[in-house]
Amino acid sequence: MSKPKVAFYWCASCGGCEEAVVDLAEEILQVVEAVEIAFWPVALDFKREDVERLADGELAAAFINGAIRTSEQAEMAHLLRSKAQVLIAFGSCSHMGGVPGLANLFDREEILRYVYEEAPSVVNPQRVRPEERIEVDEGMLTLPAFWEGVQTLDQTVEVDYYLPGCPPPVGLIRSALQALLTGNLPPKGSVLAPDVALCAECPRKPTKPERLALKELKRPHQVLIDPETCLLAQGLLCLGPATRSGCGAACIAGNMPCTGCLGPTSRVLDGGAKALSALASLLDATEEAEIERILAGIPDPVGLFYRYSLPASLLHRRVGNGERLREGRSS
Amino acid sequence: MRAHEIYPNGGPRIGVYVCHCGLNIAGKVDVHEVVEFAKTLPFVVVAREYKFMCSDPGQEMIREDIREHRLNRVIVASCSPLLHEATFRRVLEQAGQNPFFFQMVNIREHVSWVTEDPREATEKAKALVAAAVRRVIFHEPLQRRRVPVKDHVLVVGGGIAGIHAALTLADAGKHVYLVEREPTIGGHMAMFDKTFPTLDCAACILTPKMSAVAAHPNITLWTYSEVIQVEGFVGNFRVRVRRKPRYVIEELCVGCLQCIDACVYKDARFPDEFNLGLGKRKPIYIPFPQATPRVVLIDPETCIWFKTGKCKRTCLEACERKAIDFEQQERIEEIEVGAIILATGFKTFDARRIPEYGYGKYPNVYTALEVERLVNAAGPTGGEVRLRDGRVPKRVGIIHCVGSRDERFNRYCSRVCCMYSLKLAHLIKERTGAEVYNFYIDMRTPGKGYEEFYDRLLQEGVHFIRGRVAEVTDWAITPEEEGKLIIRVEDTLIGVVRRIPVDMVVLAVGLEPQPDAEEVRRMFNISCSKEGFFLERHPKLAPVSTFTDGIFLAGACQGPKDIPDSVAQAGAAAAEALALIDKGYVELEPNTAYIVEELCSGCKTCISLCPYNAISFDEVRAIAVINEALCKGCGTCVAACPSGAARQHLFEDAQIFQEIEGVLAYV
Amino acid sequence: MSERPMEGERSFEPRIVAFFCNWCTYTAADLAGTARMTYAPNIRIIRLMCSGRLDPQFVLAAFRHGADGVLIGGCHPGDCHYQEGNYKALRRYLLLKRLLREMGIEEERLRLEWISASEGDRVQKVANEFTETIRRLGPLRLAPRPGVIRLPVAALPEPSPAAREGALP
Amino acid sequence: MAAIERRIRYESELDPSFAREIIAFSGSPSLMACIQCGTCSSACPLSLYMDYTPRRIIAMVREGFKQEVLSSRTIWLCASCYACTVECPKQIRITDVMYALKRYAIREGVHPPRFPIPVLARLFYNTVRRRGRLTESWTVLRLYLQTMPLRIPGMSSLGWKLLRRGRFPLRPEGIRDRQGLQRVLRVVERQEVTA
Amino acid sequence: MSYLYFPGCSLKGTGRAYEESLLAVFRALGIPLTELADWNCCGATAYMSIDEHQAFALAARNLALAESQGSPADGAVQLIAPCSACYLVLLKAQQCLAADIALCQEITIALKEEGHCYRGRVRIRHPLDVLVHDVGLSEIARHVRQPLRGLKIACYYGCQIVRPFALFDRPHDPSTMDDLVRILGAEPVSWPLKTHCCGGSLTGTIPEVGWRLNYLLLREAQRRGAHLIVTVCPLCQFNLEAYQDQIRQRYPDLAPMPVLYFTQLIGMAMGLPPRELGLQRLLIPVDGLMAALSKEGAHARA
Repeated sequence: MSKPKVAFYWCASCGGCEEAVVDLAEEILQVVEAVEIAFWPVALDFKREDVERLADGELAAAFINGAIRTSEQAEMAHLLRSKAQVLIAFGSCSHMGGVPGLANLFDREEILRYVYEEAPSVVNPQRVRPEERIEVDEGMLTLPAFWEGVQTLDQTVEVDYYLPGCPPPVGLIRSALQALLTGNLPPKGSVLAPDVALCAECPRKPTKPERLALKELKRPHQVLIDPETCLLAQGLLCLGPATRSGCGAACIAGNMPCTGCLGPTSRVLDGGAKALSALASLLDATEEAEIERILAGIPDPVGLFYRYSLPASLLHRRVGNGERLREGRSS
Repeated sequence: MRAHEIYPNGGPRIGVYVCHCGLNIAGKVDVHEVVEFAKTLPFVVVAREYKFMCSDPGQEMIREDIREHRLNRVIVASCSPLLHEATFRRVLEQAGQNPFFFQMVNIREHVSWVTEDPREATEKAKALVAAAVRRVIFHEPLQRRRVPVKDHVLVVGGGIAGIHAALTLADAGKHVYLVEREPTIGGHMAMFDKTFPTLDCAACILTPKMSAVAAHPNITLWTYSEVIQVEGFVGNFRVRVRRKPRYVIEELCVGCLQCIDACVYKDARFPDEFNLGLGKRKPIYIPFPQATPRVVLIDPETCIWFKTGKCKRTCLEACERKAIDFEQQERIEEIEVGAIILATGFKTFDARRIPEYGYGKYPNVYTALEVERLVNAAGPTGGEVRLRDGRVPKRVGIIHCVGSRDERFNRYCSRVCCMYSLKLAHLIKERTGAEVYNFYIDMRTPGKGYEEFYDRLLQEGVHFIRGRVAEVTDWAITPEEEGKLIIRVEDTLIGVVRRIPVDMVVLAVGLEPQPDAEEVRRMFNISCSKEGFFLERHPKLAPVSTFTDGIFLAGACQGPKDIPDSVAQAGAAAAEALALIDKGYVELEPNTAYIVEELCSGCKTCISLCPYNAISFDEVRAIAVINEALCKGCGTCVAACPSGAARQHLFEDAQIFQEIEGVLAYV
Repeated sequence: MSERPMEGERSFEPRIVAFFCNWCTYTAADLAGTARMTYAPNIRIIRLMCSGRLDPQFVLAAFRHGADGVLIGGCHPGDCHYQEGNYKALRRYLLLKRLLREMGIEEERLRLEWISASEGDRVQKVANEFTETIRRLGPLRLAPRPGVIRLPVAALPEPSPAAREGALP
Repeated sequence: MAAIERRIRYESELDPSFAREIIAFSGSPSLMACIQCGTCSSACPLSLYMDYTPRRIIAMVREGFKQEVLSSRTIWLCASCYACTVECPKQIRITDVMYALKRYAIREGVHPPRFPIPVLARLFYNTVRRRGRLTESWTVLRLYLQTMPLRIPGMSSLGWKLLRRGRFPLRPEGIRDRQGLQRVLRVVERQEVTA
Repeated sequence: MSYLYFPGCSLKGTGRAYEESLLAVFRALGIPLTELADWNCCGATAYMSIDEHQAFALAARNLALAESQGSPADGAVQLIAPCSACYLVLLKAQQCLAADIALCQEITIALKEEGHCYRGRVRIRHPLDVLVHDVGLSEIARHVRQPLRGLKIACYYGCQIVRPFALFDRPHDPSTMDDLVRILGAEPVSWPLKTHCCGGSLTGTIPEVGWRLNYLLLREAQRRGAHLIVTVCPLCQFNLEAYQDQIRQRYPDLAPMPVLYFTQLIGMAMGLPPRELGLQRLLIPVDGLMAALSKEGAHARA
């Protein structure tokens, strides 16, 4: 019996997810032993044709990390979807849009203008921008289209499982691979992480008081953080209560609040809104002015509550100029 | 997955019933169209319309369909769920279904009655029905919680309403705590001389009831006391009562009043509250001879011992029973009751707020309540109507609607002023032979024997001048106006402006909520109407209930009311309390929150949010747990739970999301 | 998911979802009905037991499914039937407004009103006012969201033991 | 410009005993029970010509507006049709009150001069007192001569037609026992004065 | 049964035709009417405006005369007063004297001076009441020789026979005369002004007001298709009939409208000679109508 074939691919991502795979360390050898890697452009020299050559469903599994922003990424996602029996969104970006998804706060035009014209490090007096199609002597050259907004993987193709995290914690990857190899898989659509919030495994949980009443919200750089006490109790905006566990509270171990990269639990439709609700509930104020004063400690609510999930959120994108928004939609 | 696997109670089979409510709904909403629309919605098996769904045949129609079409979910689009939700849930129960597979759509109060355009009303009704269909798919079987009821009752306020309610309950064998703020019960009625329209002597009909309260083995009477805290819920209220010190031991005092004679103040010299300052009392006093309990009290504000620490305290020696106790402290009593009746009464409008009537400025301008004391045989003048200088008035003007029917003060009609003005007019004329003028906007005499009383006064030659008085002044123009108070008014029936000189002006002040009605309302967790009177649950069908189960209203705390109406309402409130207690238990709406334990991370967010301390942290399992017996079902914790482990029966997220989509999907 | 076609300004009829608490505002809306106070038909009322039950997700879901405005109604401060649920609603509302602002959604599209059970006229006034506000703002042009918003099946709970067995000892 | 009239009444200008007198005079004590509903005014076929409606007259009587009431034209316009009396919810005999006011006004002599109605009443009274019966023709002629002489030509053709048809007999009517009748009336008069 | 008859002043003057027709009809029905000897003015409206007690004395003298002249067959003397004003004043005097003992004494003493004795035993009747209730509609029907077929009639009762003493009919919507008219073969029109005031003496004192009232009555009768108006009171008849020229000058839309006494109408139906009914005294003649009627009648009989 031949080994099951797997593929790894990256879209709009930082590469950290690839690192996470490598972080499996010596276990990666077991993986390689168990499966045949049919496609992994980051690590090995594969071409798109290698995938195209495969029969539909020939891949036992495909892991895609990164969000979808360009036509090429979408094409690859569709391609891999057709070849793979199981498609796994790997990491926050493909799961929920990730940090690149925060680009949804801006129009495509705003982004291009800034990147090619306005960024302090840019010198571009002719305001040249990359063109999707350009005529050269040899013929027509094309570049992938840069879409109006960022999408999650499951907003592009059907996804079977999600491996959450930025990047996915090694432990979760390991158990996902095991489940995959043993065929012991949960219902389709599942997130391959515990469905309980992070507090459950937080070492500081016992230090969280039963009655928390926040009079002030602080940011990590503003205070000397006690390394033992619950961060929320210290007024820091820790999203642990609203985020899946499975990371072993790694950030908290690093004395930093949870930023929510594993996303919400399965019961939650919009993780940001839920986190917002929980946090607002804890404020110690009844007068509007006082509430506003405390809330001033959250200068960037979207950045806080949707750091990894703006494209997956109910609102999905900033409401900007309606005209531009309408034309940019592709899929 | 198939529907029956996903949804509770098997695959949804929904019946939709749209009520015409006569023309209340059908006159605006195209009911037929709504029904046809409902038939197109997923899982809807039958959809029907009927004239009155709440009628017996309407209910039977639903039962029939449940049996025949094996319906497992029912939607009724009719009036507000606050009116008939219970009715239709019972229908499901009777047909063998769990009553909570039901959703009500409010297309009367929220659609037909508030929408002008029939087209829009129909569309709105359709959207609401669609939302309910989506929602009810996600309903689950639930059961009501039963909680036993304490069989004691608290009555707050010892006026005629409170007295009547307390006696009714006590006679039925229930133990009643009657709490009154003043040193005596009796309320405003004790201040009156006669009652309209029969001119019964108020004391003659009230004092027997007061003594009955004092003597009743089932009544614990706490006067000079105030409720300070209320906790719990229907059937199980915990109430704390502060008993202010009288400096007289109630159990020992026999009301011989020798202490009063013995007081170092030989003469009564302090304004007497009961007589509204028209009479005088000593620092140790009894409010009035028939005060109940017949126990004296010491006012520390005027008692020389309390003020200076130096006094011979002759009262101490005078008391053979050694009942006087200068060391007495306030006491806090804690009681548990199943029901509460609020009968906290009213206060009269402060006539100083209308300076043009001169109250407080001209000594001969009186409020009606003061005149009640003047005409009272037990009052400061022994029932003689005398001006402050001792003269007997020859002409008296009674100004109606003082503080009532006036956008600047109170919009409402105080309801009793016309009648008590007639009564006072009669009494003043009878006692003094004076010419009496009534200045009125409209005469309102809608009660048994009231119009007849008005007719009698007309025949007695009392003047009725239709017109609202502009001012009362002592500015005389003609010689015979000298030394008089002149009432300036348009006689609207004759069409001239008149200046009428009188010796005495009586201001028929309106009735207002008690000044602390707002605090009382909050303490008892009930609502107030706009004007500040306690709000009844339904103006027609639940006039003595409040929105808080187990708390009932009696008397003028609910709105201006005369004695017969107060007594009637007190009886009704007592009956409602009795029905509640005698049933022995209450069934609570199963809309409690609950936590899916295996999903809880123990983040504790919910714990501090619960106003009822229903959520606690289980240290062993390190998760939050809800005591559903304490939960009242507000759902605040559910909205806050950051991981979706906390939920609420009847208001599940999924149900509400469906409702949201539903109302928007079909517009 | 229901994305609706763009509407011309003239034919624009705002769609408004209102979350009213059972004890004050919902009752006030009933009172407005009883008193036959007609108001704009654009308001669709969803009953919650308390404004404290209002999960911000509900607001976003309403916007996502086509609402142009969301109205929240609760008891006046200090009057909450559940003592202080309305304060929690107020805090969530204020933070939610900050979020909406950053998302480019006009703050006026979300409105919180304290309306007591006796203020039927206020329901009428607020409903009319709010409808006008939204009409002036025009339709909420939320960017279409690809993919399916699926209620997680897991949101359907097994009835809890307490609910199933019901009665307390 | 119309004269500006003082529209205020001081109590000193009113007669507090007026109501009592009129009650005695009209024999209608229920006057005091008037609730000012205005049925009388709306039932009256002539109220539209009155300066004060009957309702207002009652209110004014009750409040002692003697001067205004006695000099008003209202009381003279009353044609004694009794519509008000029949419909009054308080059973006030308004027609009788009007009679009482007319008599009062004549006694006090405050009615408007040359106002035909009281003149007719006076002519009627005198004729009947003298002769025991009325002769319509002469009474009408005298009335026109005294109050509306200029209208006589306009009415002459009617007079002529009536005369021709025997409906305007000029022979004065009278009873046989005139002295006896006059004595009776004088006794009544005397008794009234002493009462 | 025998009746005393109190004509009143008007029936000797402008209302002569009323007296003539009344007597003729009663004669034809075989009911004797005896005129009260030496009757005096009833004390009506104008007199009452000057002196109420004297007015009552005038009335009481008539009643006393009636008591002495009548033969009280069934306990009371029946006194017929055809004039509405007389009818009312006599009734009113009787009632006031019964209610007010002092007044009654006063009047009795005065009458005694002249040997009159008032005991309150007279029953004052209006001829309409007598005809409809004593004689009876069927008896009258028996005497009808010439039914008034095709004639539309507005029955006008005026104020005072049903107000304030509604002894034989309703004060608002009386119907006795309508029933009577129907028996005579005519058709009473339905109109709401049956008891609306004709203005009484106002037509003489303030003509504009009086005429306006009569104009409204006439116009409405005309609008409702009445060929003529029938009245029960000399003053009503006079007001409605005599001023039609003057009224038409102001309100030209008015066509001449005959106004008859109800007794004249009965007489016509009974086929009594027009002269006996005083028809020649009408200012607005009914000859044309009569001619049409007799032709119609002949036709019907054939």
